[in-house]
Amino acid sequence: MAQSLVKEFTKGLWAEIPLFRLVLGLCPALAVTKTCENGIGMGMATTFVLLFSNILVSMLRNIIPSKVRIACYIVIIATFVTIVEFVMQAYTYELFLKLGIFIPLIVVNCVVLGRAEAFAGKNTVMLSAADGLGMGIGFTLALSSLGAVRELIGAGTLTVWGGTPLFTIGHGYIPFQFMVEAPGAFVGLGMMLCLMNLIGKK
Amino acid sequence: MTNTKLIVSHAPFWHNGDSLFQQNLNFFIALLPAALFGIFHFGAPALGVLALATSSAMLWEVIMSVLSKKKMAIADMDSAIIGLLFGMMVPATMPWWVVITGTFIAVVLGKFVFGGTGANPFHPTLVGIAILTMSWPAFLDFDTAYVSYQFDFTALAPLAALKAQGTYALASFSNYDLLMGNEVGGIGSTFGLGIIIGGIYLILKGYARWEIVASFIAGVLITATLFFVLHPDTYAPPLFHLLSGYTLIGAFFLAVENSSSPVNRIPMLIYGFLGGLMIILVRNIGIYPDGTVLAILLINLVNPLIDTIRPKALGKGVPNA
Amino acid sequence: MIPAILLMLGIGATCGIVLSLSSKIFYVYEDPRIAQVENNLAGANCGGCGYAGCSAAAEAVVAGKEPPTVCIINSKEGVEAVSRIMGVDAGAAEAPLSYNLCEGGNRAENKYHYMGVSSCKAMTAVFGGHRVCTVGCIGLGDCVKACQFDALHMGPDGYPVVDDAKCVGCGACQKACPKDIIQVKTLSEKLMEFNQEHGALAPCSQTCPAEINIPKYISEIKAGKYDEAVQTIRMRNPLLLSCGRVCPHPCEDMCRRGIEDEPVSINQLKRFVADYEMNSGSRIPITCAPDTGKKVAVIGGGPAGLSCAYFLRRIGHQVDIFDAMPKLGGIIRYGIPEYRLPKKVLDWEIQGILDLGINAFTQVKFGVDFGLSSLIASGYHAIFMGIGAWNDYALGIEGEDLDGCYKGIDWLSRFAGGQEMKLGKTAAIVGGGNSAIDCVRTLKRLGLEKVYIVYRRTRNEMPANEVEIVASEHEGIDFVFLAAPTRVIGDENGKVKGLEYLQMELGEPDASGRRRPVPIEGSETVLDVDMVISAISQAPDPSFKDTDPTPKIKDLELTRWNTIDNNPETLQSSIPYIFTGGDSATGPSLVVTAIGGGRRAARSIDLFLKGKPVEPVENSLQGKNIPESIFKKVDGITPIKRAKMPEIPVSERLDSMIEVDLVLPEDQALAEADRCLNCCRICYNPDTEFPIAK
Amino acid sequence: MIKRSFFALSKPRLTYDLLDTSLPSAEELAIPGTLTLLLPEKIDRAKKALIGPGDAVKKGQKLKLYDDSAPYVLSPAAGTIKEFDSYADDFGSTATYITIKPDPSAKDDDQWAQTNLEQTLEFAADYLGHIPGALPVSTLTNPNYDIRTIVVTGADTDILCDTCQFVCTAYAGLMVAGAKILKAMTRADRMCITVPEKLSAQVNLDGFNVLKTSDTYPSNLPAMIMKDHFGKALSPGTLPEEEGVCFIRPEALVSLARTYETGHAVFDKIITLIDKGGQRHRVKATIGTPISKILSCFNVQINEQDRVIIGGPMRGFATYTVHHPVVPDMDTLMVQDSDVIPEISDNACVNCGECVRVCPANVPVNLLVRYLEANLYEEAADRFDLESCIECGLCGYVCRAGIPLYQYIRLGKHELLTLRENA
Amino acid sequence: MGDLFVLAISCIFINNILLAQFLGNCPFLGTSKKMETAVGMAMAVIFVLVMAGMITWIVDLYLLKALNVEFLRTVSFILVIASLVQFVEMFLKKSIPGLYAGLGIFLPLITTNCAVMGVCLINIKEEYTFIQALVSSFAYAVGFGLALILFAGVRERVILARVPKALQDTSIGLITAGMIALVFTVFRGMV
Amino acid sequence: MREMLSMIVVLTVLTAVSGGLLAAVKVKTEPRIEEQVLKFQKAPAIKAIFADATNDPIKERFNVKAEDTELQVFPSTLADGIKAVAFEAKGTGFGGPIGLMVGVNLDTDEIIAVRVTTHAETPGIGSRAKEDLSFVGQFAGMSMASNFGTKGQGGDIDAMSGATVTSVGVSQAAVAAQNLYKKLKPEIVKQMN
Repeated sequence: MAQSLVKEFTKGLWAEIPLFRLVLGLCPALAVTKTCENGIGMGMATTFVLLFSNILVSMLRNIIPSKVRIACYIVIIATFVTIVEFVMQAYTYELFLKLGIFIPLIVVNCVVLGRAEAFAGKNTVMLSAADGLGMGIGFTLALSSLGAVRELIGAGTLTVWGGTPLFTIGHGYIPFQFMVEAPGAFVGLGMMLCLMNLIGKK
Repeated sequence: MTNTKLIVSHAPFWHNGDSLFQQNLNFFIALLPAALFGIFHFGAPALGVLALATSSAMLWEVIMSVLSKKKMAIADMDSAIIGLLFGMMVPATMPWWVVITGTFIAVVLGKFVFGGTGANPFHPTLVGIAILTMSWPAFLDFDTAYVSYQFDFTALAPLAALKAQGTYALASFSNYDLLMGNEVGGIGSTFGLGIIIGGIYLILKGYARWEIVASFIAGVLITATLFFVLHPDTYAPPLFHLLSGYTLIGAFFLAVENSSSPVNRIPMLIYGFLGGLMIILVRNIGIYPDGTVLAILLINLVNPLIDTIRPKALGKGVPNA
Repeated sequence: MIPAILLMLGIGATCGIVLSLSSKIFYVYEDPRIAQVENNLAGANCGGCGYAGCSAAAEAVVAGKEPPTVCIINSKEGVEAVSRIMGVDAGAAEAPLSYNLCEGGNRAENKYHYMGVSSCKAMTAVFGGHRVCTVGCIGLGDCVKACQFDALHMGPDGYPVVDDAKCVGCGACQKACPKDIIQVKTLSEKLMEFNQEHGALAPCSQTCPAEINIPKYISEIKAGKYDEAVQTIRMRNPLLLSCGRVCPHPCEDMCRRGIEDEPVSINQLKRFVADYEMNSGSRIPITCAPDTGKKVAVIGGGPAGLSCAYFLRRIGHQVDIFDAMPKLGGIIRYGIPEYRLPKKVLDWEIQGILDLGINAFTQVKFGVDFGLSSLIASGYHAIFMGIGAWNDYALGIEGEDLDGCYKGIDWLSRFAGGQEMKLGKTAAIVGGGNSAIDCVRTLKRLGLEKVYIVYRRTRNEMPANEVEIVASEHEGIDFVFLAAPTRVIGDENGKVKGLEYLQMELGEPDASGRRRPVPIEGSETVLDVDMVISAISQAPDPSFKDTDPTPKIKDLELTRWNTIDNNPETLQSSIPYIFTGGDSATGPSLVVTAIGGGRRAARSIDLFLKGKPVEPVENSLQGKNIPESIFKKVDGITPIKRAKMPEIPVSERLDSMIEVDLVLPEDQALAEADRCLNCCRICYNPDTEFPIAK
Repeated sequence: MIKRSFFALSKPRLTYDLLDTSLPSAEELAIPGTLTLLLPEKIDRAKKALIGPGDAVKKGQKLKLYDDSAPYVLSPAAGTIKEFDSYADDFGSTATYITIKPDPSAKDDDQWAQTNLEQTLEFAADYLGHIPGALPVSTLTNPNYDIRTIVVTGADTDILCDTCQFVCTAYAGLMVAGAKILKAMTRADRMCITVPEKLSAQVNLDGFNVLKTSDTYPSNLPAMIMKDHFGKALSPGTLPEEEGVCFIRPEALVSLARTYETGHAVFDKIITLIDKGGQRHRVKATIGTPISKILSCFNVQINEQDRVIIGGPMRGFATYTVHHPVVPDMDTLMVQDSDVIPEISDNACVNCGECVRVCPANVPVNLLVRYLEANLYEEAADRFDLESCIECGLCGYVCRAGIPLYQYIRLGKHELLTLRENA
Repeated sequence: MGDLFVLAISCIFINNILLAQFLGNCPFLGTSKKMETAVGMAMAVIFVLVMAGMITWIVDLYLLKALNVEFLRTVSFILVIASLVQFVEMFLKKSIPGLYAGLGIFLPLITTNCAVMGVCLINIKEEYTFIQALVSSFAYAVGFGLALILFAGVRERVILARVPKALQDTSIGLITAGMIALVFTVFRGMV
Repeated sequence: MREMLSMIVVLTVLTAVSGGLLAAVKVKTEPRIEEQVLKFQKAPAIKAIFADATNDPIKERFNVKAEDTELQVFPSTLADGIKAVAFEAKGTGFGGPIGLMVGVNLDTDEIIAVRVTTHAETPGIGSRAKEDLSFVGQFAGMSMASNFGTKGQGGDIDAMSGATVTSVGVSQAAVAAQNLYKKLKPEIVKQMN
């Protein structure tokens, strides 16, 4: 049991890391990763939703009739998303402002619904929790690394938390603003996927 | 006799001798007048930028071929032309590292990642210029680029002046000056006459398709005329649009790039016209002073769609007896 | 709070009602498998598969347009579940892998310079490709391009190499190959593969009764990949340690190097890697296919039985071996003396086979301790009979039952079984086969003063292995050729005191090409011996037919040599669920033939168990040679002496039963492997005159 | 080789060559020591072959592999069969070659003497399928086709070739006679002949409908004749035969006439050899003669990496062996020196569009080749008119990237057929 | 009327839902490999988005705002959209199988298409009137379809090109999408 | 039927529970959210407007009401004793509503300063409205009665180049502020005293 828990947890971190391997959850990945901080915030919000929706879906998996499965899952997910929205507004308001419309849109993040369908709907609570947590952390990792790359190149800074850059590239650096613009988001993610392909699965 | 191994290949056994190298060599020749004028006009820095752009583009090609273990295609001179065009579109004062970054973007992101020559959906040089413009607009600002130069003409980029000051800026630019390159701009994009001569040479040699060039210019002229006729005091006259900025180099050398332009006649006409139209739209109602780069990228984007308009193949539509 | 609850209640109820009603109203029948498959897809509707949503992908799977692996983000379990729904049987759940039959590549001869589309398909369309050989890999890598999983790459020699770790067995490469060289097969299919027309088969492989891919393992030895060489041999032969010692290696006779030079010591190389594994201290893991739930009884734990059991086990069947003797091994334990095949080695080898999960019941005799009916009752689905040939033929001469007269296999097995044997001082062994030689060499080691081989033809006709004959000559055995025993002379105590024989001379050649010995009238001679062992030949023991109470056993037909009658291709006997192989089917033959028979029987049993028609291997090329592989001349070969097998000096070896032949040292083995010509991996110019042909 | 003109704004124009009148007659070649016949049938090892090494054959004897097989060849000389084996032909089809050692002392066979020469299609199918000029008997006898029009290709289909023109001028009388026989055999009511419009040699062609063809390649190709002269653009994938039109070589008519005239099978094929310098030689060789004999007759030296082409430069095929025999449909033999052989590359398409603009069938070759390269044959046919291609080879001739486009298309068509057969 | 036109243009080009707002990217990449699927998806999105835009606008005004429970917007919208999609799917399958074959198979993709949800939320956030909401929903969907179809056109060619192995498929798809996003900046400031 | 019932019941119960839960969370977090909104959105703007405030405008905030319009007002006494208020008004920009905090000198009806509070404008273009003080700086010192339309609309405000829509949005907000101020000034003055 413990072993499979670890397995379900770790697969989300590398072997099936949602953004890079499964190429799911692109919208937030592209939209909010202007800074590393945003990526981390979005990732954490998604992790929270993933974890709890996975737990709840897995708890209710025998009760929910299959015809309204999607509707029920989505209600569960949306509930947690709204809770996250409230909590973020209450405690990390600045971040909330930056992530904007993308917080409610966690609800339609394919990663979340995908895990509910593919995993939580078929597995026990513990396993689903491990899966959700692993996938969430993997997603966070992916978002924050993409955010870090984009921010470093595009703005010359690295912000991890709290809005102040942790690190700024030397004075003479002229930020390559393309990377923080919309096209740069696509290109940056494409390049990261390429990098992941080069590194390989193992 | 049994040990004599023959060459076995498939018909046809003749070839007209045309090659990619020939094509690019002709592009090179056609670009020479404008480029030489640029060097003459902007001096040694211009030569430096052109040389650096060309050589760094070729170097990137070599590096990427080695890294990806692909066949080296440098002898085709494709990258050289990309680099040269890049050099011709930027100001002579561009720092060396910006040039190298630009050619990197052009060659690698514009061409290489898509699978090399023939596979790029967008003109590589334009991809490079567009991304640089988005990131480091200051280096592509012609007005500031040439502040240390002494010119005997208005040292203002015509289109930027038009955007900033409106039509009264037009007084300082005569069509003759624009045609003869008495303006500031990219190293090789100012000498309109040279571009036209080179372009016509290329068309005659069959390496640029006249349909695209003609319809492109027609697009610019017609749209600009429409605007001009409706609001002569707000919008610049058509010839000004045609001769200023990147319009001519775009029409003769950029829009005709093989892999991002159509091959059928009607699509070529649409493609070119759309490009000309977009340029004027951007200049007259958009936010950019010179929309040529993005306008050509836009027609590159629609190229796969419009190139589906083509004549019926032999026997298509004939009821099968 | 209340409005919130009410509102959500309202919306939820509305949606629920609408959906439930519409699911009734708009009910459309669809294949229930679609829903099942969809349930087992990842369900993210991500579109990554290229289909519009999971249901579309599920439809494609059910319609057979896509494999169960269509979903790129599905888990392994999900894929398996989908496969189950699609009724892909459990056997196919075993991962198939791609492998390349042709390893000629750039080493092959070309017939022209090709200029054109760089794909195998295109080149094949131009006069069948540029390779001279008909099988040959074209080497332009269509398969490499077809592989979506980066599991194939062009090897340095110009033929594709499969990365087993990455291969998923999708079969794209197989489809892409215009020459059917690259094939996707499961382990079971590979184990059950026989030499067929499309294979790139060297003459040695063709000659080997076990169809071992000899060039492959030799090249693996050459590359220092000993583990892989062992695996290659194990694909065809589980008893490589034993075979490496006792096989008379008919393959070496066909070795093309033998034309200009001495043949490669193929068997020595086999022994080298086999010993390498044994001495390495750990066994190379052997993989088995998932259980199929079928049970097979193997009667007789000799080479045929062991081979059959091994292959059946590896392709996923459950196997139990029954043997009448106290230990498994059959003739190679009880018929081959210690100095040729040490029991320790044999034990190690047999244990390796049993470790796959095979149960062995020893000291149970078929027909006595158990019978056909008890096997059926125990739930066995098929039976393999590899009971060997243990009944020695009698000489049919007077005095044969005197004290001091023995029969070859009987004597050897009793000796090997540890029985106290009464020994004389001199002995005559009648016969020219390997068991006769085994007898004399054993007796010599037991300290007999004089040991004779009495054979009715000459040395040239002796069926025993040449090396064996040479070794026994070295060891001081006396040969009496052209002698037909007529009478065993006993003394008054009923003990043997001599063997009378008639001298012969060679007459006209008979049908087998051997010159028939003709007795010389009145040439009776007496050989003074106090032991006579007849080792002329053996036949299977048919007594089970009488002792087994099951009436059905009477349907099992025997030949007039008492061997069990079977279809020589499928090895199926007259009772459909009984298969037979080895000496009990062929009469006394080589160990390696028995091993090959065991594998062939395993294939037939597998077909039988899966309910498929038991048919012979199509286009089997076993024993036949591909014409272009039997080239008559080999150019440019510098003769290099064949590695000499190290032996223990005669003086030392006669004192004990220690193993005589030693294994090649590594450097010699490598040098020997280097002598291999790589036939059919290099395509030689055929000797055909008219080059339009090939 | 015709190079791209300096100013190449317009399409390249390849013109057909007119008859080379400097060669009034064909040189006759003696029967060589070995004759090789190509039989378009695969050897089936399971079946017992009718022929075997050492069998004596008569001149004109019909050689078949098996009792039930349709393809046959006629032995051009009396002699013995040396061997037969399989031969990999184009596009994966396996054929069989039979080598015969002619016996000069042997008498002409009696088989033909006994045969009653009937002027029927059945007879032609049985005995005339292998005459020089390759009379398309399988097409004529195919019950699916209703052949009403026969077009004699008096104008060669490939550039540089003039064998057909030569046959038309040199054997006009026999041709007319052959045409009468053919007309009597078949249900065809119209006999046309294509003639280059600028051909100055006057040919007496009674009874033929003369179709003047332009000198621009590929106007002599069947599909173009159908379009230009019969007003029928063949729909993709259909053959002229399906429209009731059969194309035959003039030489087939000549052979037909000679067969019925003499009562014996004829085996001498007229071949034009174009040597490395572009010089033409006309030769009459027995079917089965290895082309090496022809080459050595005119002192054509074959070196490593030369190219021997059977047929013209646009549509012929390159053989890998100079032992390739003369076959009934071999009109032209062309030898290229290794120096002049243009490079072929495996570059990707650069989308210059030259091929699209030159294509007489309006096939979007630039897109088509991408799909063919990716083995997407169905899509290539559905969306990019693979089957409209008339196989003129012009696309490959102009390709700037040096891609063997024509090969891709041929291969694509072949694979498409295989796909459809398997479906 | 002119305002609506400007709104539509800005929704289609300038604020393109895919390329500027980053909504609906998963199906954007998934269904753009072939022109056929791209067209199908575009049509399905237009259909669903207009429906969803109307319904959610009504739900928002007459239920959420009326009851002063705007915080339930996410939950109620997504539930309505999911149910709508499922309903439409079932309806089409039964009643108009022809249309279902063309569009229906894309419907499941739309549930998790953030473009739909996103546009509905934008409509509310921007405080559009019903007509404006309708126009914006339609225009956003058209923008989605336009970008998708343009992308598919380019991608059909890119897929067949000799893209380096590591970049193949999604990776090069994203880079191409980036280029398209770059190109779409040409419309900036045009209204 | 059973299945249908279960579908309806499960979905209904689930949604109801969700509604209840969310309502509860909402109630719990509401005050805190309001505080956050003030702190992060309005406080910086107010601080910038009343750089030399002697009081804490945020703490002293109050709501004024007239007819159906309600407004949150931040009163301040500046260093030179001038009484001023700040309040927020909304306009519509390129990416959605733009919040504009307007500080007005109650005595002169002159604008002290304006700052953009919230926006969702395109980074680098519209977003300049917040960072680029030269644009919002135009408003400082203008009378509350002046025409806040952009020059393009015939007003007095110079639009930011390349960000016309955003500029119009800001000017809309200013106009909205004008109207609010007009309507509510009496109330504000009343409450201030």
